[in-house]
Amino acid sequence: MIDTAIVIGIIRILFVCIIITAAYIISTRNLLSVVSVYALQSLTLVAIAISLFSLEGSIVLLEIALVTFFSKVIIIPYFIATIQEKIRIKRDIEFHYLNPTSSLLLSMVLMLVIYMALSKIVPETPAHNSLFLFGAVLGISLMLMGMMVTFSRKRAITKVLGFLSMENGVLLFGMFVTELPFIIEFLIIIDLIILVILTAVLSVGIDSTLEDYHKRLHQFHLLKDSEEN
Amino acid sequence: MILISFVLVSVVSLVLIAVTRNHRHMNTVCIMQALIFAALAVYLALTQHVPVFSFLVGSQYFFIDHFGLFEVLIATVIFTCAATYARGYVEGLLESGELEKGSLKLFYAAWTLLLLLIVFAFFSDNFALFWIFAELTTVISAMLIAILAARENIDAAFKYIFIASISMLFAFVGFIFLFEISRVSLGTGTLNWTVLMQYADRFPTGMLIASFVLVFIGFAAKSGIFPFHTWLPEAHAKAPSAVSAILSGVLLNVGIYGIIRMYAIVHQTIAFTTLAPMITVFGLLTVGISAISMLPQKNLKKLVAFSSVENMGIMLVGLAISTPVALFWVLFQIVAHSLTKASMFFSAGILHRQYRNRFSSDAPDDIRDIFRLQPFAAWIIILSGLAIIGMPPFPLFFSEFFIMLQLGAASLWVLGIMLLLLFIASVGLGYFVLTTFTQMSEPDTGSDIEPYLTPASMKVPIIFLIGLLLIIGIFLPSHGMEYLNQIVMELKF
Amino acid sequence: MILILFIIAIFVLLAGTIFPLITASLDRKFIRTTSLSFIIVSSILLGIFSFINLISGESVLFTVYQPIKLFSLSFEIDRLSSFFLLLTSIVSACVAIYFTEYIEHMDGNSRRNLLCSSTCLFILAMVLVIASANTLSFFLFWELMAASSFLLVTYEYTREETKKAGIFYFIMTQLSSLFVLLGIIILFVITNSFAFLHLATSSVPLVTIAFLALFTGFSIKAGIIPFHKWLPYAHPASPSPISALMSGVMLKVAVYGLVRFLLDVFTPDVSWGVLILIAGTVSAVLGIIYALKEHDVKMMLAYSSIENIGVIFIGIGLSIIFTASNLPLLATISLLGALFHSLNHAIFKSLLFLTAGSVVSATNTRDIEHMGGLAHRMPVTSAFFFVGAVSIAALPPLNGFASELLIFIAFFTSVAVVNPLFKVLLFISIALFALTSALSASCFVKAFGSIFLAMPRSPESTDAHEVPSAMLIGPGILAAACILLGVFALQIFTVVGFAVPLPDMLFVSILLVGMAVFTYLVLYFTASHEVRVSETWGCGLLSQKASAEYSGHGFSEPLDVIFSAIYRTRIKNERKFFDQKSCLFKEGSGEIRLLKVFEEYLYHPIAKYSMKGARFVARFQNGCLDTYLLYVFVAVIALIIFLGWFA
Amino acid sequence: MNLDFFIYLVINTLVVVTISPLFVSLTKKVKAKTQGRQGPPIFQTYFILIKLLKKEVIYSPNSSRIMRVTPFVTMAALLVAALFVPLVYLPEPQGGIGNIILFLYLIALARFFMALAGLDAGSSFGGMGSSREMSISAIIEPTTIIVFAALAFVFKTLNIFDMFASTAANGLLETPTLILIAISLFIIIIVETSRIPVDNPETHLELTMIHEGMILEQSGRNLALLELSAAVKMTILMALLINLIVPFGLTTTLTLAGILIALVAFVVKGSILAGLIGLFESSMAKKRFFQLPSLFAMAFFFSTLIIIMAVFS
Repeated sequence: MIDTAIVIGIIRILFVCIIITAAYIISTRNLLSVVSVYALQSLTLVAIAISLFSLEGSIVLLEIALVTFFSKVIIIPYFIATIQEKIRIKRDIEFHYLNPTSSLLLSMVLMLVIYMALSKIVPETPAHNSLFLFGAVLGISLMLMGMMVTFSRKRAITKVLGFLSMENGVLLFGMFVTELPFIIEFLIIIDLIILVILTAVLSVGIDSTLEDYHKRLHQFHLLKDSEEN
Repeated sequence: MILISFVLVSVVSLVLIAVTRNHRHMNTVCIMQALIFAALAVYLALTQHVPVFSFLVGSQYFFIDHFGLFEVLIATVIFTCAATYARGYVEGLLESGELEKGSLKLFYAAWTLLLLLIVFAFFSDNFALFWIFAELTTVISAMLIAILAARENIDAAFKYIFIASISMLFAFVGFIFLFEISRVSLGTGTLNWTVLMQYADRFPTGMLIASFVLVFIGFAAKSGIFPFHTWLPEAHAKAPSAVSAILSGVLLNVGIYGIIRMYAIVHQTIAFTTLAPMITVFGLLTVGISAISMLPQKNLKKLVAFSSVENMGIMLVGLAISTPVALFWVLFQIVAHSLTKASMFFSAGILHRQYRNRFSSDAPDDIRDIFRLQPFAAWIIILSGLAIIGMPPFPLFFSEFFIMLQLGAASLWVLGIMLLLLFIASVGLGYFVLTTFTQMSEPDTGSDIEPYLTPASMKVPIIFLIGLLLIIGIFLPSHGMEYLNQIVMELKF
Repeated sequence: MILILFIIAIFVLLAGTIFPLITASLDRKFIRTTSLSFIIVSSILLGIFSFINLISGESVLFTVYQPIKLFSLSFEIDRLSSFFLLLTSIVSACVAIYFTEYIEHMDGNSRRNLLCSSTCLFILAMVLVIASANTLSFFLFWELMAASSFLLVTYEYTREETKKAGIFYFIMTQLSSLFVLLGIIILFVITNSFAFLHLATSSVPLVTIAFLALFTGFSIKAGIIPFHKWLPYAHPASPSPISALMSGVMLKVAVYGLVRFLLDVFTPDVSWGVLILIAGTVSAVLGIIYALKEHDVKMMLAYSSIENIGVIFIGIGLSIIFTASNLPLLATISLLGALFHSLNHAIFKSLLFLTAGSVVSATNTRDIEHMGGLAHRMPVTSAFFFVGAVSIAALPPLNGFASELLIFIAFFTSVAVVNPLFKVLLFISIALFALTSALSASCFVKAFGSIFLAMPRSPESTDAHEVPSAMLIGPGILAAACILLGVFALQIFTVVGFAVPLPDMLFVSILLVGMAVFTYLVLYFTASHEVRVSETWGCGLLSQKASAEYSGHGFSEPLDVIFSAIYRTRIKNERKFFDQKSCLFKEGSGEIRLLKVFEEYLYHPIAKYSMKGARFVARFQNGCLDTYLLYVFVAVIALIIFLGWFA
Repeated sequence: MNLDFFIYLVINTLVVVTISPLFVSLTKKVKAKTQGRQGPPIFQTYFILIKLLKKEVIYSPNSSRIMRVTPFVTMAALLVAALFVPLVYLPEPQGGIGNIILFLYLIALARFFMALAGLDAGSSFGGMGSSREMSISAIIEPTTIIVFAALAFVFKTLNIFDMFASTAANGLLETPTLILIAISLFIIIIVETSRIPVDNPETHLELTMIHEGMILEQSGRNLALLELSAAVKMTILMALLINLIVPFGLTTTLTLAGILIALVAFVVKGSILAGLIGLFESSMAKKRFFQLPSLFAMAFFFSTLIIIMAVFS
């Protein structure tokens, strides 16, 4: 096996990667690149899961890595990219409440706050060592950063990406705090896919005009029906 | 076995809906499904010795206890009524072109599925499972809201999904915490409510508080607690009325159900002394914001929606009192609120058909000559309005009264504020009814509005609900009371 | 055994409630008559029951059912309850008799069935409030009473003024319930029971809060100033028989509540008595002063109800002060005075409302300036109204005087109170009380004079006719009751078993009649019998015009001027100019109107600011998803900080 | 009703009816004298009454039964009120006769009817009279009640009979407070009997009249009754004052001599008081109507002061 210290080092690097991707999602105006960065973020998560597996040896982590790879790195980004093509929106330049700079600053502050809160709550758990605590803090921070995206961006499609990024945060948190049974993780992913599809369809309605939407709705009809059943 | 029969019935219903093209047939299927569900629930309640464990997936995932069955009973009753109501209502939507013919199948399929999901949510023993079902109900009900395909509806559905799902993610984090807690305390991690309840007193308080707070965020959003309630007035106002009734009468219960379950665990430890004030604050703010927002409200369905928020706040405050009696009446309030709210939304739907203002559900209701055009709906709204502000002999009177009584023993200040807020809420409702229902059109222009002929299928459920309310309120059936007591015992209050 | 009467009466009322609902769509007279005759039957039964109970003084207790441990629906009828039940039954029987005919002249077709039904329900609720044996049943039926009376007030919902009245009434009723509820809950917290348990102490702040809450609640319902504003709106808006019921009985139910709680639950502190006394005095004086200014007959009666409730409260307040000062005899006298005045007010006020209703339906106006001369056209009604007016003006030998006399006697003897500070208070109070009763005489001279005397001042009132006999029987019974209760006041008290220092009004009445007969006889034998009918002298005018008569406004003008400090007016000038420097006058308007002090300085500002606040809060819901998410975000962060703090 | 009381009833009624016109004339006479006029003969009021009895009664076509019953009711009420104030003979009180509040309200009853009668004919003068009469009576009421309450307090009884019995037993002033109360009572007499400065009984000028305006439409025997009842009212109020302050002569035993002495004593005392009233009236100017409240306020203040002094000392 690989040396623990090296793995921990790798994980730390991956943490930095995640923060960078999250920051990019918050601040960029280019929609297409947001999707790819999201895919990158998910990929980082996969990498973290594999690294953790090498550290702990729990098979669940490997399964999670696999499912995450297929769903979040391939299917969902692909789907959103298609939707983006349909509604022909390339950029999302309007910001609400927070501009990129202040959201970055705010997320720094939040990370501190979360660190302080979590370090008070978690000491009783085995995840006491700094790596795990940091992972948990990062997970929740990622959630909040994703949330910032959801309310500071105008376009519905960007909001969806913010939401997805939040979900990544939950996954991260879950991986570092405890080991959930695989079945639960799997169900969550399923849920996520349905949710993304629906919100994406709806965001077509919001981001395009209504007439367009009616037309598009008919195109998606079959697709949606099959999801239900 | 029972659960499988639930699934079977739903699958059959879905197939039937997929096969037929006729609206009436689809509707009949839905009514039948709800009726069979109700029959099954009643059968369970009467014959089985609840709590029932271990079937379908083993004891881990599903179970049936008094609380779950209680919620399922409410849900099936509301669904039966709503499905019956939808027969006439959806017909009207189709005629006026608000609902496209093509979406009909989707509508009923989603409807069928929603009922199944809700039943499963209430029967899940595992919190994660419950979380997933709750999430799915959000998705499906959002579809039911968006089905009218008007921009506002999509907007409302979108808000609903976003706020609920984002908050539910926090709830999930809370469950991860809970899992970790159980793993630390019991050796093996579990999210099974029954197990957690059994060993709850061993749990470390700090983590438990964290876990509860996060879970609370999620289910607060689901049940419309301030400040996560914002989606609710819009979604409820814009959904088709049959759906609004379900949203308000059943789906809000999912949220409050989760909170109560979680609180029952917390209640076993010292942690609840920290959490009760927090919940009280949220409850008060919820009641306050909704009650005050009701005052200048000019849109009936929005008003009714705000009143739902208010009722959720009352339940929360009742829960925070943490006494068995208070919990008992919170449960009572859940039934009473569901039935009352459903009948209100049904009648609001009749008015909506009469004074079609489809493109401006934000605009003030242009209700005129209501007693000439829709005396039935008007009276029902007045009656259920009286019911919702807690007038005897309607059951909400008793629940609110006893919750206030318990509150008085806990804190006089909170009681004072609560009473004031309840007063404001009732004034809001009364003011609306008095100002809009007394509007008359000018003598020569009023005559060209034709009264909307309400089909019997829309009236029957309303009469049924009001009758049920009166029966509950006047007789306070002792079996029901006993049943609620069982729940309280099960929740170990 | 006797209880069966009560139970039958309740079921008859219930039948009266349900029967017209079943046949709601049929617009038939017999439905309404049946429903109303149910009221009459049950009132008679109740009347017999409560009369026997009142005389025997036994208390009847029975529980109907007990669905849950804490709550039992039980009734206890002791003397106090029987007294108020008697009051209710007398008034409702007469009102129902009157209503059978009145309702046929109303608009609303089959909606009138509903009116009958809610009237039954209203009476039922009031009866049950009075009979309730615990605070929870009390509150339950209190709410039922509120709801049913609300339906009655808003019956003519299409009229603009009814809408306003409805809103006022709704809000004030809810507020009243709120306070009563608060009081009941606090009592429960103290005693852990819903029964009317006696509390030995009054020094605990919680008890005082409970009292204050209950007092406020009952005051609102009874129309004590400054919570009175719903009364002058609700009474004119509702049909006259309903006003009679509300003013006659419902206000008394509030009085009953107050008395019940004061007697059975609290050990009143002397300061409570002072509070009640002051509230009563202020209401009495201001009520009648406002009544003087009114020229809407029903509004005037409503204000006069405020005055009379004030008088009742004065009696209650005195009783508490005396109890606390250890003067039990005086306390009994003043409490009896208050209770007797409740009964009397119930009778003469409903009499006045019913006859006013006849007048209004005959002339189609409520403005007394448009009436006049009705004494010739409606002789029987005018006679009944006259009896009511004499009663309410507290003139001997009618009943209004008897009860006010009791309170006066209590007052006059009250100087025995030890505390000098209270003495001063009592003196001020007695002076104002005297002013009140003198002003009410003036007010009803004006009312009777403007409505019935001199010449008609509008074509409607010229063409007015006497009302049908059913509309005379009801008031007739009440008028008889006014006379009997006044003349036999002392005897009645003796029968019931109270020795009160009342003069023997029977003797005085005999003397009065005797003197009148004596005078008549003397004149018959000494004076000329010539009688001539000739035009009123009008400074040389050949024929008299109605417009030259002294109007109601004119009549109260001197008092208006004297009390001008209370009748604040507002002068409004609006001017428009052609140019900006206000030189060239374009047009303008000016008006002087009566300032409704409480409405404009208390009610409207509260309403305005709460609406403003509500709109501000409602902006919270701005329809933008981003904002909503921001709320969630902020809440989450707040909760995380909370976690860091507490966990 | 025992015999004593019945005899009292007869005596008192007869005395009050026969004597009261005399006092009215006396006042007028005194006023005339002080104004340097001759004045009417002392029995002028009797002549007027007799003359009126002989005349026909005229009713307005607008007037109702109120107009017709008012003179009788007024007279009856005042005669019963007169029973409350023993003039010459003081028996045991019976059946609440003598209650000071009832006394006040019997007077109010008479006034109520008169005011209605004033409105009945539809003449604007009658209406004005009624309006002013009722207004004045309303605002003097607090003073009256305070004074009566003070009496009740001083004598520890509500019954005028008992008060008289108490003063008659002492023969002289019972307490010095009484003299202060007497001043207030005097003011009440002035107001209640419609005298200057409140009202001017001499004129029929519409701007000044109050009481007279009210009975302007009355004629014949009805007018006679009303005039007589006004005189009776004045007499009983005077008697109240007299028998409280200078009760000597008032007999408590039923003997012819005692009654005769009492009668003479009363006539003398009454004449003096009537003269005093006349003098008072002559020394005053009629006040403007809307200045009356301030006058009454002074009276009220004065009475309250007295009472506070009496009660607290």
